[in-house]
This record gives sequence, structure tokens and C-alpha cells, in this order.
Amino acid sequence: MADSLLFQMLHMEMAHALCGEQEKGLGALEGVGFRVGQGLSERLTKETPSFKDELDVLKFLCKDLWITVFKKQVDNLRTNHQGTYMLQDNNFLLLSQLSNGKQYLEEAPKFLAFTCGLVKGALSNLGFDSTVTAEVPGMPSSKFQVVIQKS
Amino acid sequence: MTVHNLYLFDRNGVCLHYSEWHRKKQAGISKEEEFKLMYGMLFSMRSFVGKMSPVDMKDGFLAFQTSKYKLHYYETPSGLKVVMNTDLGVGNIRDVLHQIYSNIYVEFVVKNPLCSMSEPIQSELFRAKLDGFIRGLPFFSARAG
Amino acid sequence: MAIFSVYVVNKAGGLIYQLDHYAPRSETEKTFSFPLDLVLKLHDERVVVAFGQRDSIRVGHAVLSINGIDVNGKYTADGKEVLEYLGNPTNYPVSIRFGRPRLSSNEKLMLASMFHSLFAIGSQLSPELGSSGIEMLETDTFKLHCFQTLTGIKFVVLADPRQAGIESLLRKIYEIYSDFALKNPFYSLEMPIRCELFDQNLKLALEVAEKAGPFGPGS
Amino acid sequence: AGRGTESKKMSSELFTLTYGALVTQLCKDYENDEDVNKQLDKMGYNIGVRLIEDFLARSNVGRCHDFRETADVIAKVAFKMYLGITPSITNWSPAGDEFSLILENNPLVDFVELPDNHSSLIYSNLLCGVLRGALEMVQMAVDVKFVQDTLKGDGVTEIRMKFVKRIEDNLPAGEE
Repeated sequence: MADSLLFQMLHMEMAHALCGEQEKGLGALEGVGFRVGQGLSERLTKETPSFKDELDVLKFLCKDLWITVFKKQVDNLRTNHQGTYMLQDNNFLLLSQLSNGKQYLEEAPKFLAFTCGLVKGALSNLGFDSTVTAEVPGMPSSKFQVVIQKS
Repeated sequence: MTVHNLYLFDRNGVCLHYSEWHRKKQAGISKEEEFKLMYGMLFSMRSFVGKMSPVDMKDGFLAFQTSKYKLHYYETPSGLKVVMNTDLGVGNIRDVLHQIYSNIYVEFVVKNPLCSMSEPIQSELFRAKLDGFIRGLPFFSARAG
Repeated sequence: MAIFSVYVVNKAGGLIYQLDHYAPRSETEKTFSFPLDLVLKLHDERVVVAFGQRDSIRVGHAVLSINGIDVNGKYTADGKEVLEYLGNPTNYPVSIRFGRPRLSSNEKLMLASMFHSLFAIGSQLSPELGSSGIEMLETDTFKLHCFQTLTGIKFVVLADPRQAGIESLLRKIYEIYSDFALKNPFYSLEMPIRCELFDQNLKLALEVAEKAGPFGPGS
Repeated sequence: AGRGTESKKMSSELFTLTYGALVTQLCKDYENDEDVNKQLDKMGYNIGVRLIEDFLARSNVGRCHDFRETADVIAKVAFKMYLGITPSITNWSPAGDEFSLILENNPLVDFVELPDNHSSLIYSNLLCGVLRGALEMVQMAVDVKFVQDTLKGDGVTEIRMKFVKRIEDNLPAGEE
């Protein structure tokens, strides 16, 4: 879709501009993602009734939020039922043009920072504090680990 | 029917990509010189056809052929030049060259933040997608060659 | 159908004969008020449109006349610079005729030698063994056909893309060349062809070939 | 989600939301608005030089030889394709080298009130960079600036575009 392309292009340029020069590096990009996550989860949950539990919120992230931003659902959600969740996207939109193997692997983190912020922001808007980290087993798949802080 | 080779040039004459599939004769000069010679030819060809044309042109130079091969040419308004050499049996493949531009170059170079638009393309994904696309063309088969 | 022109080029790339058979005129005269809404520039000693298209005035068209008086290259008839003249508001309104510039004989010489080198590069860059130089060149407005003799003379015909029978026309021209140029004692090889009979027979051959139409029988 | 227009609306909101977050972040990272404006323009330029390729590939528009033709393509094809709106084209200069794009509302400004201490911030300056970068790739050097912005209380948003010059194809150094 043409207008989803604008988002991708903007993300691309942010990853280049925000992480390029200053050493603040990924923090700025994560900050932008955080604010977008807050805003999106606000809009996406206007009509939905409140969530049953933590897992229900994570399912919302993997479906509604992921489709809006990445045009597909998360491929695999696993949890240890103690507040740690693993989201796996086997064809992550923001990596799919880069490579489908090892090339550019070392550059991957700056293309995941925004999304870590996005997930963190969405959760915080729904009342959950979390830490989100990401890793790339091999392009273009990516894994996001979400650890919910017990309040 | 055969596809011999393919060149991609940016608007300043940098050879962004070159690959070959069935090539029996090299140019007898280094690859760098060959790219410069090819680009120089295309650059002069553009002004040659522009002056020779009896009426105003739209697409301009499309192709030329010799006794043994046909060179197909496609240029975008942004100055990207796609050049494909095939055997003489291949007709108008302008839409194929446009597909290379829109489905492969735009998708895996323009939308790849780690790909500069004015240096030779390093992305392996781009090379794999291009190679796959060319091998899948109906006129690619080398059996005849 | 149309055959636009014929060029004969010698071994060294020198133009030894040129005929414009059919040169469609595309000219437009229009009155402009200041400021001119076309961007003009100097190119090859002519003032041409660099940007901006109005009605049938196209980028690349040259200023041919101002207020009905033909210009002389980049100068007006009375020797003033065209660009300066058109930059001065007091000369407005002004009537300007734009059109595709005719090729000067100098330009034709340059284009012939340009094709000569393109022809050779086409062979050098061939991915196949034993390739000739460029035999046919396709554009959206014309096809250029080239037949090179074993002695290195190139016969080049520019025609409408759908014009058929050009291969046999080229052979016909080669015959006329050997009959009326080579066999003419006053003609020295590789020099410009100024033989009346060559001219007449060539024009006749073009008429015949044109009537063959898009897919008519080769003459 | 993903129900036809709903998802289309959502993904254009995604862009405006992301853009808003970017501007907020830049306002934090840079001391003064002037630097933020410059950074937005630079980022826009980098997007424009790539976006033009996607646009040309998708729209099959040929070379533009005329500024009126360019204005139509920008307003009726490009804006429609990427932002879903069609600005009107007005205020042509006599020489036909300047025009304005008038937008009822600013497409980048869905959820934003300009914070008061940022009066000299040009919120949508990225758009100017995008247009400038894109047109430069098709050999047109242009100046682009906001002369009115609904975000600043003006009635409409007006983007002024001025043709500077045509960029000639250059032969690579060392060629004949």
C-alpha cells in the first residue's frame, strides 16, 4: 500500500538520521517508537472492551497492532507464564528488503529499536511497564522479548 | 532464445550492477573500461538519436541489433539505465526491463536503507532476486545457445 | 510510410553523401507577452527551449524566427543576441516561431562520424563471437538501418519504424553506388559523391521502396 | 483490523503519528527550532531521492518537461497516491515558474497542537525536503516552502514551489 510505504521510508530515514550521528544512538529512535506505541494503542483500543489479562494484551499486540504497523500478524507468541513473552516475526517488514541471510546482520539493531519502543509504549499505555529487547536469528526474521515488570 | 548479460547504470554513469549468464566473447578490456565504454556509448546514443529524429521523441532510443545480438535499453526519468543483451530472436521487452526497475531495483535497493543509490550494489538479496527473475524469463533458456 | 533520409559513410567515418528525403516540419508561431513562460538556453549555437512546453512547442525546439524574420543561429537577423532580445521587456509582445531545428551540414558530418564509432563499439561490446557492428537501431520515432560493405562503406537509411523492405532498398543503393559512383571515372573513392545519376537513381529507389508500404513486397 | 478503509485510515494515521513523534523527539534533541527545521528538511530530502523511484515505478509517469505538467503530477498523482489528498494548484507566476499547492488541512498534522514555545518551528518541513529531493532526481532544481499553515492558525496550508533551474545530465568525468 502506497501510504504504508511512507511510514517505511520515514522509519528508514529515522534509523539513519537518529542513530547515525549522535552517540545517543538507539535511545532517540526507541523514544519515537514509544510515543507511536502509546498513540496507536490508544486509537486501536477505543472500541475494544478491556482486556482479560496480560496474555490478552500481548495477543492484541501480536494481532491488531502488528497488522496496523507491519501488515501481518506476529508468527509465533510464546510465554513462560511468569511475565516473559517471546514474539517471533519470520518476515519482519522493516528487514525484509535488507537480506534473507547473514548479510547486514550487524546492522540489524538500529532497525529494531523503533519497534522495541513501539511495544513498550503500547504496553505502558495499557498500564504495563516492560523491558523489550530484540534479536535477529537470521534476516528477515526477528524476535522480540517482552518482560513485564510486576507492579 | 538467450539472455547474455545485463548492466545497470546510475545517472552519473556509475555501473551499479553487472551480471552475465551466457557470454562467449569478452570485450578484451578490463571490466571498469567496459562499463565506461558501454555508458559512453549509451550517452552518445541518446544525443545521436535525439538529433537524428525527424520528429519529437517520447521514449527515444529503445534497442539496437548487430548480426549476432540485440541490446535492449530502458531509462527512467530519474536517469537509471537498464541494459540487457539478448539473442536476435527476442522482441520488445520494455515491460520486462521496467519490471526489473520497479519489482527488483526499487524493492531491494531503493527500499534498502543500507544500499547507497550511487555505488555498486552489494546487497546479496538484490542479486538473488535479479538472478531468479532473469532465469525465470521465457526467453532466458540457454538450450538453443 | 516514410523514408526520412539516407547517409553514406566511408571507411574513416567521413560522410560522403547525404539526402533528406522527407523531413516533416513541426513549427509553431505564437505571440508572447513578457515574461516568457519558456526557459531558453544556448545549445550548439542555437537558442533552444530547455524547459516548459506550450501547445506544440517542445523542449529541444529552436527559435527559428522573431516577428516573422528568420534568426541566424543565436543571433537575430540584425545581429543582436536572441537571448538578450527576449530578455528585454520593451521588445514585447513578440511573435516567435519555434520548431525542430534542421540539421546543418556540419552537424550531419558530426553525426555520421558519431554513428561510425557507435557502430564499432556495438561490435566490440558484443557478448557473442563474430558480431558485426550496429545493423539496426530502434527508437519510438524512427528505425535506422545500416548495411556495411566488405570494403567498409556504410549505407544508412532512416525510416518510419513500420516501413518494410529496407534490407532490399539498402542492397539497391549499393548497386546504384557501384553503377553510378564507382564506375564513374571522375569519382575518387572515399570522397563526397556528387554524381548526378547517383542522385537521381537513389531518389527513384526511395520512391519505389516507400510505395512498398508497411508490409508490402520488397522491390 | 485490516477491514478495507479502516486499515487504510489506520496506516495513514500511523505515518502522521510517527511523524509527530519524530518532531517531538527532534525538539528535545535540538536547542532551537531553526536546527529542527534544517534536520527535517535534510531527512525529507533523503526520503525524496528514494521516494521518487517508487513513484516513477508505480505511476509510469514519463519525463516532465514543463512546470505546469509537473504541478499536475505532484498534486493529482503523487499527493493522492501517498497522502490520499489532492491539493489545488493556484497563484501561478506570470513566467509560469512558481505556483502554490493549497491544502484544506495539513496532512501531517492530525493529532498535533504546536507547543507554544516553538513559534518558529516549521512543523511539516519534512514535506519540503521530500519534494525538493524528489524533483532534483528528475532534473528540476526547485525551492519549496510553507507560506501558510493551518497549524499556525492560517485559513489554509499553502506550499510555494519555485522552479530554479533544470539540472543537465552530466557525462562522467574523463569522457570525450
